[in-house]
Amino acid sequence: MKAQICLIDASKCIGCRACQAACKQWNQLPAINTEFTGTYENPPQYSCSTWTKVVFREYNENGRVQWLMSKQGCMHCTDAACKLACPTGAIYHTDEGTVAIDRIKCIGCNYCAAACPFQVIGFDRFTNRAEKCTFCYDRLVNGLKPACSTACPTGSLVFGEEREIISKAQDRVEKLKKKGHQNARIYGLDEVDGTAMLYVLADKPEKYGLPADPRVPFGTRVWNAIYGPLRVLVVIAVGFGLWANLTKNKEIDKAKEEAQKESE
Amino acid sequence: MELTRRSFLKLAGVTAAAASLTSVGYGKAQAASGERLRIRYTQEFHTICTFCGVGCGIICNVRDGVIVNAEGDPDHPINEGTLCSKGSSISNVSYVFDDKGKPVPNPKRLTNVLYRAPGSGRYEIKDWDWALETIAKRIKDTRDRTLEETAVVDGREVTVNRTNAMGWLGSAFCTGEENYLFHKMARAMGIINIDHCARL
Amino acid sequence: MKTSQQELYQEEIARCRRLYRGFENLEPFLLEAFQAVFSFIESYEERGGILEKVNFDKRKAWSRLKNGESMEINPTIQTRALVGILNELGQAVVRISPEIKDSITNFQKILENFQEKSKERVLKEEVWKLKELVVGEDILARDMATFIFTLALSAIYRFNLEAVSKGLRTDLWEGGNCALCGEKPHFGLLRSEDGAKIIECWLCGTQWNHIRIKCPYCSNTEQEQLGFFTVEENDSCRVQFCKKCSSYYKLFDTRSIAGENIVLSVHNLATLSYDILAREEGFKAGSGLEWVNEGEKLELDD
Amino acid sequence: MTNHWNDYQHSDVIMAIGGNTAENHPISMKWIEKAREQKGAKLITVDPRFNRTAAVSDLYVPLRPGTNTAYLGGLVKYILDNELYHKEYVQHYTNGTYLIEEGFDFNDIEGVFSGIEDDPARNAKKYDRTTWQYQRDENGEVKKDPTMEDPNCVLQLMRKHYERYSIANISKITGCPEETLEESYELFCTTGEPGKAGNILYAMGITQFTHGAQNVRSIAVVQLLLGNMGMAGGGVNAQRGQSNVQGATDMAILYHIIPGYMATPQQAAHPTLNDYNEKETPASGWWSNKPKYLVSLLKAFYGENATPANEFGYQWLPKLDGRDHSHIAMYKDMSEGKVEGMICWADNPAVSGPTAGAKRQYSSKLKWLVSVDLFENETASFWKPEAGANPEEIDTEVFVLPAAASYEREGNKANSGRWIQWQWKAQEAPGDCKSDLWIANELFKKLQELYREEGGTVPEQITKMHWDYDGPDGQVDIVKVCKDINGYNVKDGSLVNNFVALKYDGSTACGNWLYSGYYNNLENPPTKRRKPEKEGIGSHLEWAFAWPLNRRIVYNRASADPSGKPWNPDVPQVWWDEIEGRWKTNDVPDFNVNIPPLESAKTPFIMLPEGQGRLFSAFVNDGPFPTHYEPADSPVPNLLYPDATYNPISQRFYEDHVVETDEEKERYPYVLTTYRVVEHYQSGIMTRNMPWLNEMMPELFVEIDEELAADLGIQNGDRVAIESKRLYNNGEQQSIEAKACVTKRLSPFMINGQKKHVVGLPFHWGYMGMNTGAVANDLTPSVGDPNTTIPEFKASLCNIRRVG
Repeated sequence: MKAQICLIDASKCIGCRACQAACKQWNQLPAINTEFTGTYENPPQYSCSTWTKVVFREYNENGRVQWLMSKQGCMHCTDAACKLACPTGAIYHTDEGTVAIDRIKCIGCNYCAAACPFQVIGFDRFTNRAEKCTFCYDRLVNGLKPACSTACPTGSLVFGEEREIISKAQDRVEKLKKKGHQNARIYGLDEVDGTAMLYVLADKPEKYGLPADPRVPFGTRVWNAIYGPLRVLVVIAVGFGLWANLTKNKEIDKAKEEAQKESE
Repeated sequence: MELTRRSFLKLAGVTAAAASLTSVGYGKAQAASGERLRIRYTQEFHTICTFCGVGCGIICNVRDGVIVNAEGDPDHPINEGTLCSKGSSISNVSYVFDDKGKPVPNPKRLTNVLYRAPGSGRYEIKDWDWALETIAKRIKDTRDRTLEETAVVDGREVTVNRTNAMGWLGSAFCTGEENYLFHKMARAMGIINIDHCARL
Repeated sequence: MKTSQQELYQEEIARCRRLYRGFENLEPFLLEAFQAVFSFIESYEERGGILEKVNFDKRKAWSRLKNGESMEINPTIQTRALVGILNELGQAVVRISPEIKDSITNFQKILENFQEKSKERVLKEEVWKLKELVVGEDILARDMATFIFTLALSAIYRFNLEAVSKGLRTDLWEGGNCALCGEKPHFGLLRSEDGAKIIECWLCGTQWNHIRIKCPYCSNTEQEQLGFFTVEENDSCRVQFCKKCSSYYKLFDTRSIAGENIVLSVHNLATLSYDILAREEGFKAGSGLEWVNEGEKLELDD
Repeated sequence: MTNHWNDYQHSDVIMAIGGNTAENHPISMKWIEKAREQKGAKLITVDPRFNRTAAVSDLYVPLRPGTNTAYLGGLVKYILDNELYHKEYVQHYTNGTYLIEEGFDFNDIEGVFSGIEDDPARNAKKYDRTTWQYQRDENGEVKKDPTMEDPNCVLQLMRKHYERYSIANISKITGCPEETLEESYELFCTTGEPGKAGNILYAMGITQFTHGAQNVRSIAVVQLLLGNMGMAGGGVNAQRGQSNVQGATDMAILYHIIPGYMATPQQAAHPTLNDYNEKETPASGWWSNKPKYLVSLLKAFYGENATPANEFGYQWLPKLDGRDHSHIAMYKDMSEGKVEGMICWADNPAVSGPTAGAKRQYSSKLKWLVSVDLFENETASFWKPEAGANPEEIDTEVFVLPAAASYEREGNKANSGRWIQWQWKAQEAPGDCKSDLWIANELFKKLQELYREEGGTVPEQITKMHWDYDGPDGQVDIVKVCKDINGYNVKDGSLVNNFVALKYDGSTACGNWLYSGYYNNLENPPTKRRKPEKEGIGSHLEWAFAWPLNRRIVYNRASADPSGKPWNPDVPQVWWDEIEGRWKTNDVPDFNVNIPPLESAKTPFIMLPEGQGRLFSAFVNDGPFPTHYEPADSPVPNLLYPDATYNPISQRFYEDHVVETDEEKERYPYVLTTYRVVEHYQSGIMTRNMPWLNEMMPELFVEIDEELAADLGIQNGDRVAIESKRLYNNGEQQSIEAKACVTKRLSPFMINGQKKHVVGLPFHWGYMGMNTGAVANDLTPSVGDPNTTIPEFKASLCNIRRVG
């Protein structure tokens, strides 16, 4: 059970991307070079330096235009596929109920990214590491709201005590239904046993680019079931992985330095 | 100190706690250089966001004369502590973050007076005195040659004291006081080509 | 309500344990002290009558605050109850550090003859006189006396005035001193939603919104003269200072203190070390509460 | 803005027309959302693009760029036909009852009013306004018909004028479906009911047209008819794009005015101070005080050198030659070598001006150019290869002066709500950066020095200018400037309380009468006030200072009925207390509280000579009633007036700028509109140097509807070339490039049976800084509105094609 969660009221999102900027600023994630690909949405995919972004979707159903915008990123599932998929136990639930990746244990096998039903785990070949939204765990334990919800000007992102948030969400859905949004609904309450990101959607999840029925891939469960007993092996794997990682990182750093030299 | 006057703070180990907060050698360092070792001093300043005409309030936290944080001003009636994406990244004008997440001065920010000579392909760095002196000379030269003192309007001579040879663009980034001075000096030079962002 | 309040205080103390360095020695004092005060008041038969009833016309209060005048209430206190609580507190302190038994015994003597001499009910001012006497007679150290007396008084006030102070339109109040009792504040908080500065009266617990960059004592708004310092490892307690009147008060940044219903008075006691620092930095308590003794020095372990 | 941001919370219906508020003023959504949450307010978005505001609004009304007057005209007709206007309000507070001269007429074929004549000087038309005047009786009193039945009364003339603006016609012109039009009209007209407040907020999507002023007039007319002026939650609200564009305008960084919205002297009309006062001072209304303000301004300008003997230095003020001198004209003169020096204070016309490409070339005709900015901008570096120029061929001297950022200097900034707020300085500027105040002060001191030493042409004009802003430390002292602006008594230098204290005899000096009172004491100047609100309706009277006289909602007399009862008792601005027999207020009253209500009810619009709202205005250059004209670059003829095309009075500077012939209309078949995105700011010179914002909006893009994209074989992300007549030079067509954004948010418009496509282009990009791109304004024409000469950015014609 999660103590505090974040409401994402997509019906109030104006896509100003204050949240996206705030995330980069707080977590000191470098800006990456992007290019315009035909949508306002940018960067194109999640990566080690992009943990959250506003997803833009447009529709024109017989003349009725919709521009649906919503902040997306790790959902911090209760039944977390990534956690099950991780061979080294690097992914775990924090005492705040969020899902975190242990950088040391992570061997960059990329299974989690593959298993994630929301496809929000960034995998960086360069550093060979998986990274994602931490729900600003550092702020959380110090009583601060996550950076994104602090920044939001329209009240689309609201962070708070779970019970309040849920009732707030229900009120909003009622309001939207009254306004004629037939498909308005809460998303993230029952999905994968509940997520720390609770959405209020004015329309079907698919239309926001969210999976209609997110599940832990069957394969992952089986795999985890079989794999469970064999942790001993994993430890060795981890050891090896770590070593591999370290050496790789060294090479990378060297490469970076050289690259810089050339550029100067 | 005799038993009866035992200080509460000492009993409760508060003095020790205080000392531990300020780290070993705090007292000495203070004596030595008056410097605070581990206590972080911060000042807060109000400013108005420079983007758009809403006029949101921003509180800048300044340490050692440098902005370390800029957040929405909770007392401000318009934005009540919130900001938009441009507003919250306003300190980017001074600092950007490198790929290690370290703040470095914005590399593109102008910090020198630059001068480009006729036909030259580059800027050279100059000092203020030279620049102001030279600009004043250019203005005077142009004005003295081009100022119309009088004009004849249907047979009648009218004092006009104007020059059409200089253009003057003020700005909505500048404060009211600055724009007031801009207007005053422009009219003093006889300039009639005056405009700013209100039209653009 | 009240018993749950006691639990509240205990939880708060636990929270402070996590937050503030070097709190462990102070903790037992606070636990004992609060225990003592609460249980006394709980078990006291006329607990309602400890403090004189306060009631005023809401509309009058409204216009009065709007015009910038504090209510300045000064209810009388039942002498017997006051002395009782002070006694309890004295014993509480002894339980933790037996070595000051004698001074506490003297303290109790003074209390007895105070009770004999004075009327059935006394005013705040007389209580302060009593404190001065205790200190002057060299019976308790100044900070000890401050600890005991402020705790007693604030307990009495808060216990009886909660409803009143909640009912007050403090949104109209922009003064630096308490809208209800007129005391100068010693601490406040930064609200987690928006970072607004909320000051809490140490005595009656009334809370009001105060302009963030403004000195509550001399109303100075010169931004160059106002600032605060925090301690590197923990910025949940800010010591706000004003260079004009060279006084300080403490703000607790609830944006970095986890959880709801924070009891500021506990945080205030838990951060007395910050008061020492403030003194070291050359500021005096704007509230006039003498938490730190003259010549109280840091114990530098070198 | 006649109202202010916090006041949005009181609106019942909010219409965002020609302004994308969620995109460009995100915090405004805080107050709009509040109105929706608390009182179920409705938000209507009227825009060519389904923009970010439309995405969250209750009703979206698509509109072909440049047809706002038609849309609003349709609304006016709807109001009149269905008798939805606020009768009592119109009767008492507007000139709806006034009778107009018999000779007044409108030609339905040519689409022009009576009095049209040629204006060879501008090679356009102009109006002789004698037939536009009010009928007056022998005492000079305006004739009125309270019943508003007389065929010559304004309301009846208005009915006649708007006959053609039927929903069917408007739909054909705008391309908006009839039912959507009707729905939006119906919804907004609910605010005609007494006590309800309708809020129309707009930005450059209304003003930047050859008929921009008429668009704004249309809004005013609608708001007057529905009784929304002076009301909390109502008003005509221009959302300003920059933090101090309001202030810069108040300080008259515009050729045609001097501080405080007084006209710049004209050589023909105002040879002497007396001529000026006679011609510029109306008999009634607040402006009858103008001479006091002018003399006080001259005293502030020329100090002790301004005496009654020398007309207070009036002759030192440069006089205009009757020509336009706005920035389009300035650049035209530059192209002809008439302008040889230019000073740009944090302004970047090489990106933000119309036909910017040509402008950059004209710049090479300059002898010298001074640019003051935070970053190296396109205007300063027009000579660089990046700009496609060859430095060797360019002899312009360029001075680039590094400025301080907003939080590196102090001063006042006036927001859209006219709040003059103080901006404190938080840190020192880096390196050699200096505040513009310092630069201006030092530069002018040097200039005065030069003229004192060497003399020159009319040196007095410079040397007699009162310039004493140095503090004890020899650096500029801003407080001295504040005193100058606020105004002071000449004999003892004491600050005046407000502009009521200003005199004609030269005993007071005041740099800007509107700002008088903003710094009327040194201890706690109103502009620095930060007190929480007490009124309970969001007036915040003790927060900063709002001009004029700290008034938050102007014309607030109109918020109560003639007897003084507020139309909306829930949020009263002012109300007459029967018992005490005096006015009670939640705002600074905009009328004389010492005269009985029924008296002040006669002049609720105190700034106008007639004292009443103008449904009909003879003071607008292009007609007393807003009239639908096509944009200069229009794909279709004017449906309402066969012989009319675009505004006949409008400012045209270049023969070859506008698409005229059918052949050209085929060459440039698509309507181009420019706009901004939230991630970038104006000419982008700040935000394109902010990495996080660049990451989100990395490149210039062009928005194209799917149907058009399919026709032209353009895929999302393709490189697209955009061409316009402005880039067609001596038989050769140039173009700019952008990435394609094929979107469902744009759809073709059915204009009178023809399908027309709209193409959208943000204008933030240029060739300098971290993030570079083509300059959108290379495409836009240099034509302007006849009243303001604001360029027509928002609607022009272009062609697009896939590159490679």
